[in-house]
Amino acid sequence: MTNTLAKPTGNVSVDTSELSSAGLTRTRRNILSGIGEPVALLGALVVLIAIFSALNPRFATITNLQNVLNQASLPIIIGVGATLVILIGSIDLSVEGVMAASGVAFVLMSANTRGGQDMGIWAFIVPLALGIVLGAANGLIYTLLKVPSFIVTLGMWFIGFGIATILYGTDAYPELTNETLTQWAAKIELGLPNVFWLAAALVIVAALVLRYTRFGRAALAIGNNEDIARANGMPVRKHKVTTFIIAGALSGLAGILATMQMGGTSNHIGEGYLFLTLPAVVIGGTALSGGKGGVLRTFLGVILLTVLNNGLVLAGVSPNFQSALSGAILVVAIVAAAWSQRGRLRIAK
Amino acid sequence: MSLRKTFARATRVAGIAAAVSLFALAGCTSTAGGASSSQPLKKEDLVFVCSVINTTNPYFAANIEGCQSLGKKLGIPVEVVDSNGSSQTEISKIQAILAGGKKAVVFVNTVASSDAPTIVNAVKAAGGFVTIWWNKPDNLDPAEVGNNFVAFQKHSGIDSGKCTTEALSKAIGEKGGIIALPGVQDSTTSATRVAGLKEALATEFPNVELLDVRPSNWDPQLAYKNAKDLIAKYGDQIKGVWTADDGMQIGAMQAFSEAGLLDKVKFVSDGLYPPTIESMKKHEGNDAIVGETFHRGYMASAIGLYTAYLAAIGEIDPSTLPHEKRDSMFKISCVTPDNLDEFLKWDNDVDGWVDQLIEKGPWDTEPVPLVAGGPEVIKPEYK
Amino acid sequence: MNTSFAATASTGVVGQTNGGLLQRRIGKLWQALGPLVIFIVMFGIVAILTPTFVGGGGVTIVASSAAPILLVALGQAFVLNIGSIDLSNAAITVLGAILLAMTLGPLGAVAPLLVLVIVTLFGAVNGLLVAYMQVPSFALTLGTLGIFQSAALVVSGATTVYVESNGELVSWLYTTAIASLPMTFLLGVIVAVVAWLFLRFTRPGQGMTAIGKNESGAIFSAVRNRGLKVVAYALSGFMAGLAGTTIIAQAGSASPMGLGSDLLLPGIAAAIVGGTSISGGVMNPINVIFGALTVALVPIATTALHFDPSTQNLVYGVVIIVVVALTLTRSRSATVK
Amino acid sequence: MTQETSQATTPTLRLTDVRKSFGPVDALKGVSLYIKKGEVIGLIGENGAGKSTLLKILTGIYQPDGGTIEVNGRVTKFRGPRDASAAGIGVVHQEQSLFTNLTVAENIAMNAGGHRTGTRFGFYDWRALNKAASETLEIIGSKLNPKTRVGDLSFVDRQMVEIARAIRTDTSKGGSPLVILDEPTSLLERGETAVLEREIRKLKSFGSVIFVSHRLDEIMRNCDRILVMRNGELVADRVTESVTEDELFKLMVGHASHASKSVRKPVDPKATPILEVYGLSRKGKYQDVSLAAHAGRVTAIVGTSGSGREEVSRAIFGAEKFDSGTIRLDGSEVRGWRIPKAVRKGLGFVPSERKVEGMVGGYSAAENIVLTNPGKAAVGPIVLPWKRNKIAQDWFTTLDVRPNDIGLELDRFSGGNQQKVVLAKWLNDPELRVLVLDHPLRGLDPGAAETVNEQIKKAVANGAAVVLLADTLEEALDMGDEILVMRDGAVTARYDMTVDDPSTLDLLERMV
Repeated sequence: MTNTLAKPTGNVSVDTSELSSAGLTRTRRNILSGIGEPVALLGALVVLIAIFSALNPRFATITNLQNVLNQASLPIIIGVGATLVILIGSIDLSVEGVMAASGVAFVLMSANTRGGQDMGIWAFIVPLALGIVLGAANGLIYTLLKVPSFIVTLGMWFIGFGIATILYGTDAYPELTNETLTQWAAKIELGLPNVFWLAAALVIVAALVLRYTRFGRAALAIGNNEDIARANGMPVRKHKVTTFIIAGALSGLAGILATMQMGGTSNHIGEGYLFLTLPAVVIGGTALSGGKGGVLRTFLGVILLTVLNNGLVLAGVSPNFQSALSGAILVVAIVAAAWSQRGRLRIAK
Repeated sequence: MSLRKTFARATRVAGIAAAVSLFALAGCTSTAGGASSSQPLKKEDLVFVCSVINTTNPYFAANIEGCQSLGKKLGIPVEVVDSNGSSQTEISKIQAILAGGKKAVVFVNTVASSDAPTIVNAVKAAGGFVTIWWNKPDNLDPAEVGNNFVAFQKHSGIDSGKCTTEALSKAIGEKGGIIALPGVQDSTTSATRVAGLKEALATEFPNVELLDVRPSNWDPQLAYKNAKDLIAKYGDQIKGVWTADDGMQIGAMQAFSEAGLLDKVKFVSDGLYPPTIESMKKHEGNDAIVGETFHRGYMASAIGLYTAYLAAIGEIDPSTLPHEKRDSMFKISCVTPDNLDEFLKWDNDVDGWVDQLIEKGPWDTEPVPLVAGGPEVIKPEYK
Repeated sequence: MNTSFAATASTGVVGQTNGGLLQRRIGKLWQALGPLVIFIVMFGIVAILTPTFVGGGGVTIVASSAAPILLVALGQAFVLNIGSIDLSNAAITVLGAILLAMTLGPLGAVAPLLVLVIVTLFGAVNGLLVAYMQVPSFALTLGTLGIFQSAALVVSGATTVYVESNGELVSWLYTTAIASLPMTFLLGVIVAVVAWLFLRFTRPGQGMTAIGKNESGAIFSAVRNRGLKVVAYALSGFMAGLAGTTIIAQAGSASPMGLGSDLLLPGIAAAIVGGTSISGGVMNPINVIFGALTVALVPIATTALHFDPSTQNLVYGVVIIVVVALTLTRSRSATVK
Repeated sequence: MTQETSQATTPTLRLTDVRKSFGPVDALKGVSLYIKKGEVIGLIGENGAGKSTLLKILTGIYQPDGGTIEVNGRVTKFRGPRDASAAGIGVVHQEQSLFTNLTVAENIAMNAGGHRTGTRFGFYDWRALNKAASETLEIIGSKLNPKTRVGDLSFVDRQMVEIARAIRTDTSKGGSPLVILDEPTSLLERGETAVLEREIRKLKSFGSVIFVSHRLDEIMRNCDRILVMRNGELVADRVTESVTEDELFKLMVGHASHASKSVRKPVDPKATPILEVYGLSRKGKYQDVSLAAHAGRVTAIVGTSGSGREEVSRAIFGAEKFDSGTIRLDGSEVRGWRIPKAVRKGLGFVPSERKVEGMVGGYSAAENIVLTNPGKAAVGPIVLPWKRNKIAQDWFTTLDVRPNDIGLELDRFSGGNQQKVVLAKWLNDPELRVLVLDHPLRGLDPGAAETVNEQIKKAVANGAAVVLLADTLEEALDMGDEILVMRDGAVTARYDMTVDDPSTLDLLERMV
């Protein structure tokens, strides 16, 4: 009662190359789906630009482009650090606290209206070092005490904010007196603001690091599977601490730049940046579970959100609805991104 | 095995034990506060509480300065409460001090209007005396609460809005476009100032057009961003910028400065913060700042605390005071670059001004005497 | 003899010998009691250093401050327990409080029920999107957070909304106390106890924890993962609504940026200080009570102990990290995210 | 006896009296062994015999409490995985340990001990990296593209990458690598195993291999010498030709195998099958698959990993959707077929990925057993812990689960005991009608496999229908009352075992 439905090929041994080529065809498809998200993101950006341009002709002007890029720069810089941290499967919520601490340190060490000494280059070095120290504290507490990064960095947010409050003291609001400093960020060079060039340079460096260095590849590896990384003898702890240090330094840099942009500072300088940057990272397609994504995506994500906010103002949308619209677009974006991957067994946390 | 079982059982009952012990803990403590007393309190038993929204904003920093100056003068310790922008933190920290035993004389710059009833009730329960500044629900009447809620005090927001709008409109030749950057959307302080702005425009300057209103949450950075976007949107249509406080003005001016427009646009705002004074003195941006209001954080807190203090030591009996001394509006002055200097003399002599306050009483001290009774009502058309 | 050895070794618990076993039991005991012990120690320190604080109603103050944090934290813990997060729950609290303030006058006793139904639905919508669209909850609830914030602004007309009448229908929760614990807090305790029973002794409760421990495994065990996710989010919305009710009980008014708007981070912190695992599958509602009390105690304690206000943020940050480091469940896996 | 002959050349690796204990438990009680270049050593033993402890010492994860490790005649200490890797010891793990989001070349380079072709000062030279990877892959005869993302590879290709990585550790020094294959075949299909076995023969030409497996036939086929471990000791060191499978089994377990041949039952032509599948198709996975599962019979499906049989089995359980075709239960078509509904109708499923899909590891064994079918442990939605514990304890006794601690988290049990609990989860349903088993014996030691097999047979005897995706063809032939062969998503043959008597070669011919 043997019911042979197809003729056997008679080839008993399996050819490896056959299996490999099967692997390759799948590769091609996955490469396409891999760039699918950024393409969709660019598409969404184009659509938004088209809509906003139609609503207000002033939207698509060089001045507004410079404006948007200027506004996007700080979230991009913070986003680079955030992306690196998220790639290893952790999260850094301390951004605003670190920004506050380094911002206040920066203004007090520069020529400012409170008087005091202009420390020159140290006014940059010390706040950056402060960012590095707080970042290192994040990384060390996280890796040595095994406290989830969510909580460590949440605590560090308050600690950074507390340091800023103590440094700030009770004297008057300090303003930078050096015009070169206060005008540097928004100054247009080669058609775009300085701070954007800086942000873009950091993105490119970070993208290259992720592509071409052992450090960058290790970030992806750890994010993919930390246990395997550890079993392979990779210095996981060192890597994580380094990543948090970089994120801390970038937050510190953002604190300095925000202070320069405002011409002065208080401990509230970082407010709002975290919840601007995290959605951008997510919309960019970097997975919060780690191991997937990149800084170029974050760059696109930040630009998309900045264009959105700018466009809503230019289109005259009531401020009451602005957060709802941003929120709704975030929801639609992530639903759209996840739509094709839905399945009975898919896990999304 | 039995060890394991013991532990397992211990683990299981732990949750219940935890809950029970909490009740036990609570049971050993007495209940909160004594009844409110009408007996005058002794000075040595008092503590001044100075509650501010945060400690670094120039206005709140000045609040603290006023509290401390008065405390020093009267020899009463001062506890500063930093609400950190959070209503819950504000309330629980004030309550923590109230629980400390000493009778509290409280000045509160409330985070939100809705905090006031809770704070007032807590102070009352602890037998302290409180003055609220700036924000309270309209229907919370000090006279109804009793002597422990000594007074609600503020400066008129509508007057402030009118003051600055007049200066701005005149500076731009009574025609052209202006933009407005209010504070947090649900703040009455901001809303009344915006109402003043709208009323002045409607009644006095029909040719000045309010191009856009973008709430900027008292945040210099957000004001900076909104200003940048509005510059992109309206370009040189913008002749003037109205902000609800000087913090946001700093952000807005930075944005216009970066766009190279500082010389061509006029600014007005409320508060006359130190950086604003600097700007005006330096004639920054071709005298970009054309109008400000004068009122001071140290004056507000000292007046508030002193009023509550007088009630605490029995010097005044709140229940016999006229309405405007329970629900009060103090004078707000309009400042222009021309009359700036005459308003600055007290800033370097806070102690001297406090001397004057103690000498003349809370309602008659220049330059912020009591001018009217509350509540301040926004006409619906200017909402 | 040989077989008995094989039995021990074949447990797969290599290194988990009798000594290790004892350690594990102690670990479990600490996991069960740690948050309570830490709170009592901290409260004890405050009580010893400032005896007047306890006499002056310190317990009431801490408990009433902890009440809304506790309710929000319990909801958050349910969501964390299934391995997700709800960043929108504090926004739901505020929206719920505003709706209650608006409806309490006209509708009376129906209003709290109606509002609770509405906010539960809001939570359920979060859950439906997370479960059926299969999107990461962190991003999704960040989006709905914005939507709820806008809704609060629009509904309230961007101003403070006061309870016109019938305020006494909820205000008793704040004003009455048993053993100096206000009813708002006791409400949270009751919810916690019910939640504890639900998680320990019902199939849906166990299913939720199973999802948090291993969702794939739960799916193949016929646990209705999507439905339970919706339930967890709905519970988060419901408890956010209860928190909103306590706010109305306390203040009689609500505004978009007022009381309750800053509950998100304290809520998460309280859940985690209370031993809830941020990666899911570990939750003890009873301990969340002490988590909330601890989180509420820190700013009060720093004030009562006369810390300089400028140092209080620093202290808060340090305490949160230290307390979590002490109470953390480290047994499950070496990978900490 | 072999010990003496070995003294002539320096062995690649020699362990002398290596001991390791965890608290009072001696996991290794003084193990001495040696491995020469060109040797393939089989290492067998039940779970818990000390194999994994030994392997972890060899790969530097554990440090021994006593004894010495010599590599090429020099006494060496491994402080961590890097040291072992630098000494030329590479390991191919039972559960693959590759980074799925990185490329083949990177994965091969990632573990490269002291030397790092392709990176300079931490910078990647992608060209050099890919070239080095290609060279390494060539040694093992694989034509994989080094730029491919590992996540896109088939299972056997990933295994190749693992092997490449393992030998990559020492090619530059000209030394001979020692590759440890830790149950590499347990997840492979028959055809793929052939590929791997060819690999092992290749490895012999330039290095040595320790081959760990539960499948005695494989061990016999591939190894020159076989080491047997029991209770932390090396109980036998035999040249392959001198032993039989039965002897090895006895050495391992301590008693002889008493597995019985199953008795085939002819199908009653009048009976309606419990479960029928008609023309089931899913684009790109399988087409037009039909089968019928009868009460008291085992339907085994054989095929390679791309054959679509996994997908079919998951569709039957409602875990995956299908494009067309019907599933019928007791003759009537089912709609909205999802896991909860399938389970309600009396289906059970033992997935191959036990730790991920089969169980909730963080839950206690007892909670796992009643998670799906609580039986008396629940009244409606209310769980009764004392009844749960009784049910769990009964199953523990029936299945001889060790340790006998129903409160212990399931992920702390060994694989075999975990599988017993997974099975108990389904057997706890008194209404169980169809049991779908995807590689139920994967990774189990012979003792546990026996228990599991007995329970499956018992369920069948009690009237359940079983759909079995067996590990080996032998297992399928042993267990199946009916055998379906699948290739490329289609059924290529059916055998009714009461009538037909196909050989493994017959099956293999229709599989590939």
